[in-house]
Amino acid sequence: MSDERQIAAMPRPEPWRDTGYWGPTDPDAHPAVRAIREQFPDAYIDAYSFRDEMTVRVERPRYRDVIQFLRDHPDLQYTMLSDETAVDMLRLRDDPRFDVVAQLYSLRRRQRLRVKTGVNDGELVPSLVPVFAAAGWLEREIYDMFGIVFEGHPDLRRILLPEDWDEGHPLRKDYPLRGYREYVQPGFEAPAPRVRSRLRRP
Amino acid sequence: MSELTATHFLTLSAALFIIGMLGVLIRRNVLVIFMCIELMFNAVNVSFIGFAWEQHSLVGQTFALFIIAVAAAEAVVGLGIIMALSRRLDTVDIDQVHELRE
Amino acid sequence: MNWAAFLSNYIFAFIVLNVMLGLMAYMTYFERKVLAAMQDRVGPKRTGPFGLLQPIADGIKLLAKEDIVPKNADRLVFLVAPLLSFVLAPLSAAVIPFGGTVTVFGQEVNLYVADINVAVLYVLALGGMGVYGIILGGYASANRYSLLGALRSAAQVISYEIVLGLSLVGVFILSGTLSLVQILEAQQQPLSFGGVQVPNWYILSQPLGFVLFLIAAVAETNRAPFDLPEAESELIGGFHTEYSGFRFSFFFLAEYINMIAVSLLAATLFLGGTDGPIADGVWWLAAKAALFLFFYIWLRTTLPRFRYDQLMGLAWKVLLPLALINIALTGLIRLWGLGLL
Amino acid sequence: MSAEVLVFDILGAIAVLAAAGVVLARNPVHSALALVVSFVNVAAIYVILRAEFLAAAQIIVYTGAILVLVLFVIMLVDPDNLPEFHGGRPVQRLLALILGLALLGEVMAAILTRTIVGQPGPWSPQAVAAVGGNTQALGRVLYSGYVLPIQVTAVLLLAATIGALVLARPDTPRVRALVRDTATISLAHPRGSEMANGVEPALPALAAGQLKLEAGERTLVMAKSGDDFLDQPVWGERHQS
Amino acid sequence: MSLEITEPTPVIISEERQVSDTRRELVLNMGPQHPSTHGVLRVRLTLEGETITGCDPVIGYLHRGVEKLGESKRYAQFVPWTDRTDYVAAPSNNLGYVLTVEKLLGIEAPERAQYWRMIMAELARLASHLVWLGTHALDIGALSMSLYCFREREMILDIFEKFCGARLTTNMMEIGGFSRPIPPDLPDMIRDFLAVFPKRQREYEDMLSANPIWLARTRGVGVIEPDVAINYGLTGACLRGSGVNYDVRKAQPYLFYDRVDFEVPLGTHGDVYDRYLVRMEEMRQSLKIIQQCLDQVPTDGPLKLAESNYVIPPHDTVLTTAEDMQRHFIWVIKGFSPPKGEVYLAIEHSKGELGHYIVSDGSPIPYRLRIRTPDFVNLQSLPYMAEGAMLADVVALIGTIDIVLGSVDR
Repeated sequence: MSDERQIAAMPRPEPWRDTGYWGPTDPDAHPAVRAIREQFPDAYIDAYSFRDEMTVRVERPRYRDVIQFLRDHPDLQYTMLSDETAVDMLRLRDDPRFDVVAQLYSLRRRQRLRVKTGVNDGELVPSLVPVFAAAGWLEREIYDMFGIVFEGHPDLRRILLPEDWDEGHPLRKDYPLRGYREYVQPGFEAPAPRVRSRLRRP
Repeated sequence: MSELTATHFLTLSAALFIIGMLGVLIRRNVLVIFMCIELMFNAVNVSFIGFAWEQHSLVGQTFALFIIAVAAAEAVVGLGIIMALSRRLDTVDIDQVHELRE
Repeated sequence: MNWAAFLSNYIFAFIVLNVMLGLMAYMTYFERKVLAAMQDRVGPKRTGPFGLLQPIADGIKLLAKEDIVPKNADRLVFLVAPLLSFVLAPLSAAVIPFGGTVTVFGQEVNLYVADINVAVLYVLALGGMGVYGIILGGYASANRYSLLGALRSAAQVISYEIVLGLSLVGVFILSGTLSLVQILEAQQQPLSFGGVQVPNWYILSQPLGFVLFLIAAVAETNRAPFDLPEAESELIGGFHTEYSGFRFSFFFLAEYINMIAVSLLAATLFLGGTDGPIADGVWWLAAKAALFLFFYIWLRTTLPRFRYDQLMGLAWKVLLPLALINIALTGLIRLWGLGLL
Repeated sequence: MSAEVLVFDILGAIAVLAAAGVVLARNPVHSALALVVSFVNVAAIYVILRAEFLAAAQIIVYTGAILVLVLFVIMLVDPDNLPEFHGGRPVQRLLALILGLALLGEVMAAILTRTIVGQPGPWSPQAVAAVGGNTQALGRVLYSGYVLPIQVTAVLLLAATIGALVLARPDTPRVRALVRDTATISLAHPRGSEMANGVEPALPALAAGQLKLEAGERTLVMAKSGDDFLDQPVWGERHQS
Repeated sequence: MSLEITEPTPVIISEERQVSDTRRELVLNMGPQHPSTHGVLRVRLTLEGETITGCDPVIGYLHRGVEKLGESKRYAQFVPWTDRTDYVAAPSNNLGYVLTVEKLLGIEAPERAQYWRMIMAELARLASHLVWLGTHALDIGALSMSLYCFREREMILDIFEKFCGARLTTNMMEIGGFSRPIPPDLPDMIRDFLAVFPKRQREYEDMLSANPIWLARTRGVGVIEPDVAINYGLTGACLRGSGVNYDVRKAQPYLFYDRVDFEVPLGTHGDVYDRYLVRMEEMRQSLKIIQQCLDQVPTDGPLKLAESNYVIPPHDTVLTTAEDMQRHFIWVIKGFSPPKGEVYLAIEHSKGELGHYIVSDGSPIPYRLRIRTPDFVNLQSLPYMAEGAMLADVVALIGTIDIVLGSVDR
C-alpha cells in the first residue's frame, strides 16, 4: 500500500473552530487587510488565512511603513510586536528566498495579525527597531541565524553565536545539521564517531 | 638613670620631632610630608604628657587632648586639599605644585 | 612584684584566650547548625557525633588548601593583614569581667584579666585598629576591585564605629565610669520601684542606646544585613577575594571572634554580665552572650542585604542623630536626678 | 635599671625607629604602616606616664581615624605613579642630616641643663586614684577650668568638617536623569510617537517618571476579564482603590 | 545602501577608560559564571563610580540550536526537546508546542485531557515562580527563602513524578491527549498540596513583603513605564507589573480557561516590588484555577483522541485489533503528514507569552519551527532598567525579569 493512498484515507481535518482571535477569516472582511489595501495599494501583495489566522504579504521596501501604520491606526492599534522571525523558503519557492514574518498583536482589540515580506539573499530589509524596541534582539537573531541584514538597526551583530563565528548562518536550509566541521572535544584526539541517522529526508 | 625622669621622654620627644622635621624637608611626596607633620604633633604630645606626669598636674594632658583635636581637624582639611590637588594635577609630587609661584 | 598574683592572672588570661579560640571554632559549628535548623535542614552531622568535629575538619581543610599569594602583591603587607585582624579580635575579651574575686588554693584570683580605667575605650581602640586588617588586605592583593571593596568596607566600619562609641555614652553617664568591672557592679544593685525589685540592667534604662549599640555592632563585624564585603566579592571583589587557604580563614575566623567579643561586651554593658536572678556567675554571662550570638544568626537567615548607599545613609542620617539624642536625654535625666538630690 | 625604665626605653627605641622608617620607606603605604607602629608605641608610653585616657584617645583618633584617612587618600591617588625615592638632591639630603644633628645637640644640651621651675601641681598619683582614675580626673580638670577651649575646639571641628565636605564634593553634580531615547508609543493615545523625526509624544495620561513612593505597601489592581483597563493601564497612584 | 557590520570588539575582562578629565569609566564583566546570573548570562557593565552608565547583556552560551533540530525531527519526536528550553517549567513548554501542533492538525484533545493539561500547566507555573522567588531573594540577601521555596517545589515535583515519571524533563504532553491513565491517588495528592501551600506562602510574605530592607532594595528600582513595556514587547509579570492587562489566558483563552474563574493581578508602579507582588498573586490565582479544574474534571472518559490518524492509537487496542496495529505501525514508521500551512499559537507561560510558529510543507517533519520564548524578549529591557541604577541593583534587576538561560538561548 503506497503511502499516497494511505494519506488520502485520513479523515479530512475539520476547520479550526472560529475563535475570532485573529479577526474574520475572510481576507476581504478583515479590517486590517482592507486598511492596508487602500493605504498601500502598491505594497500590498495578497492576504490569505489558514485555520483562523490572517496573513498579509507586503512588498519589502514598505515593510516598516505598513507595520508603523498598523500600529498607529486608531481603529487597528496593533501595539505589540509579539515575534519577528524569518523562514528560509529554499525548497518551497525560488524567487524571494527568505520570508521575514512579524506577528503583531493588538492589545486594545485582543487580536493578532501576521505580516510577511519576501527577501532575497543580500537584500536589505527596513528594520522595525524605530517602530518597536522589541525588534532589537529579534532582528539580531534573524541576522545571526539567516544572514538577513536589517537597514536602520542600531546595533546589528550576532547574538546567539560567538561574535567571531565565521561559518555562515545555521538556520539556512543549505547549512548541514551538524555544521561544516567536527569540533574536537578538548582532551580527545578524534571527535566522537558519528552515527549515520537513517532518517530519509523527503 | 635607674629611675624614670623627665630627660627620658624629652629625648624621645626631641628625637621624634627632628625625624618628623627631616621628613618634611627631604620627602617630595605630599602624603609622606603630611605623615611627618603628624609625627611632629605626636612628639609635642609626648613632651606635654611627660611634663604633666613630672609636675603631677593634668594641665599637660588637657593640652595634649586639644592638640589631638586640632590635628584631626587639620588632617581632614589637609587631606581634602590633597585629594582636590591630586584629582586636578594627577600627581602628588610637591615640586610640581607651583601654580601660585610665578 | 608578687609573682603569685601575676602568675594567677596570667593563667586566667591563658584560660580566657583559649576559651575564646575554642568558642570561635565552635561558633562556626553553632552557626551552621542554627542556620540549618532555621532553613528546615539538618546541618553538618557526618563528622563525629552530631557533626561536632566539623570545626576541626574545616580547620584541617583550610590548612591543607593551597595558599596563593598574587604575583605582584605586596608580600609583607599581604601576610600581615589577616594576622592583624585575627590577633586584635580576641584582645577585647581581656577587659570583660567574668566574675568577682575567687580564692583558689588560698590565692586571691579576680576573674577578669585586667580592670583598666578606660576599658570601653580600649575596646573601641581595638575596633579602630581592626580596620587596618581590611584596608591592608585589600591594598596588598594588588587587585583594583578588592582595593575598592576594601575602602568601602573600611568606610562602613568607621562610620559604625562612631555610632558604636556614641551609643555607649549613655551607659557611661549612668554608671559614671568606663571600667567594665565597675559598670558590672553598678548594674548589680537592684533598684526598687514601689517594692518591686528590678535589676538595674542598663537595657531597661538605656533601651535606645541598646538598640543603637546592637545595630552598630552588627555592622561593625560586617554581619547579616550589613555583610557588604561578602556581597562585594560577588559583584566586584571584596577585600578577601585574593586570599585563600588558611590566610583566608584568619579573616573568616576574626569575624567570629569579633562576634563573640561584641556579644560578651553587650551582655556585660546592657544585661548585667554575670548578674542573674539566682546564683550569679559566668554561666549567666555565657547565656546572655549566646542569646546575642543567636540574634546574629537569626538576622543572617532572614534579612536581605542593604545596598552600600543605604547602609552609609543609615549610619550618618539615622543612627548618629539618634545616638546624640540618646546622650542628651540621658544627660538631662541624670542632671534631673542629681539636681533634685 | 628599674623595669619601668627598661620598658620605656624599648618602646621609645621602637617608636624612633618606626619614625625613621616613615621617612625612609619607599612606598608610602609602608611609611603609613611604620607610622602606625610608632603611634601605638607612643600610646604605650602614655600608659607608662599614667595618661590612660590619652593613650586610648591617641589610638582611636590618630591611628583609628586620621591614619586611615591618609591610607584612603594614598590608595585613591593611584599608588603606583609615585615620585622616586627621596627625591631631594643628594646635597640637600646631606645638609638636612647635618642640620638635624646640630639641632638635636642643642636640644639635648637644653634638656640636660634644665632646672625644674614651680612646685608640683595638685594631681599626685594618689589624688588621681582617689578621684577614680585618670579619666575622671581629666574630666574634672577639663570641665572646671577649660570649658571655653572645649567649645572653641567644637566649633573648629565643625568648621573642619564643613571644609572637608566642600573640598570633597565632585565639581559638577552628576546629571541624574539620563536622557532615554526609546521609541515610546502610548496605549491610550492612538497617535503614538513619531520616533522617526524624534517628536516626543505628548503623554497627558501617563506622565512617566513622576513616581510618588508612598510609605505604606502597595495594593495590586485585580483585573477580572481580559477587557479591563485596556484603554488606560493602571499606572501611578490614581488607581489606589 | 551599504551597511558595514561593526568589527566585534575583543573580549576584555575589564579596563578603565579616561572618559573626560574628571570622570573615569570602568568596564566590568559580570558572568558568564556568576552566582546571580541565573545560568550562563554575561553582562558587560560600564560603570561611572557606583552608577551604571551602560549595560550590554551577552547571551548564547547555552545555545543548542533547538530550532535547527526542530527541522530534522518529526512532530512527535520534538516534544522532549521542549522540556529542555525552559527547564524550570517543562509542562508549560510541552503544552505550548502540543497545542500549536494540534491547531495545525485541526484536532482537539478530549475534555478530560484538556482539564489535566490545565492542572499540570498551572502546577508548572507555581514551580517556576517558586524558583524565581528563591533565587531572587537569595540574590538580594535573604538566604533562607530559597530553602523554603525549594521545599514547596519538591511537593510539586513529586506530583509530576507520580503523573509522568519525571520530575524536571516531564515530556508529559502528547499530541491528542495522554496515552497513560491518570494515577488514581493523584487528585488527592494535589488537594493535599493545595491545602498546605497557602499557609507556606503567607510565611514568605511575612518575611519579605513588609520587610523594610526588602522594600528599600526593591521599591523604585528598575521602573518600566507601561508604554515602554509594550514597546519592548515585554509579556507576563514584567508587563503586568507596569499595569498593562495582557494575560493570554484571559486575552485569548485556550484549553478551558474561559470556564475557570480567576483574576489577573496588575501592578501600579512597574518596579521590582510590583513585579514581586504580581507574581505572588499569580501563585494564589493558580491555586484557585487548579482547585476549580479538579472539581470540574470528568472522572472517566477518554484521555486520548483515539480515532484520528494523527494520533498514536491507545496501547490496549493496538495488540487486539488489526486496524489499530496497522495504524500504529504507519504512525511509528512514517509519522503523520499534517496539511500544508503555517500556525502561530501563544500560551501564558510562567514568564510570559510562549508562542510557537510552525510552517508545514505537508511532510512529517516541520519545515520551520520557531519558538518565541518570553525570557529572550523580556531580557531586552535589562539595559533600559540598568542605566542609572546602582551596581548592587543589577542582581535585583536580573532577578525581577525572571530569566532561565535555557529558554533565552534555545
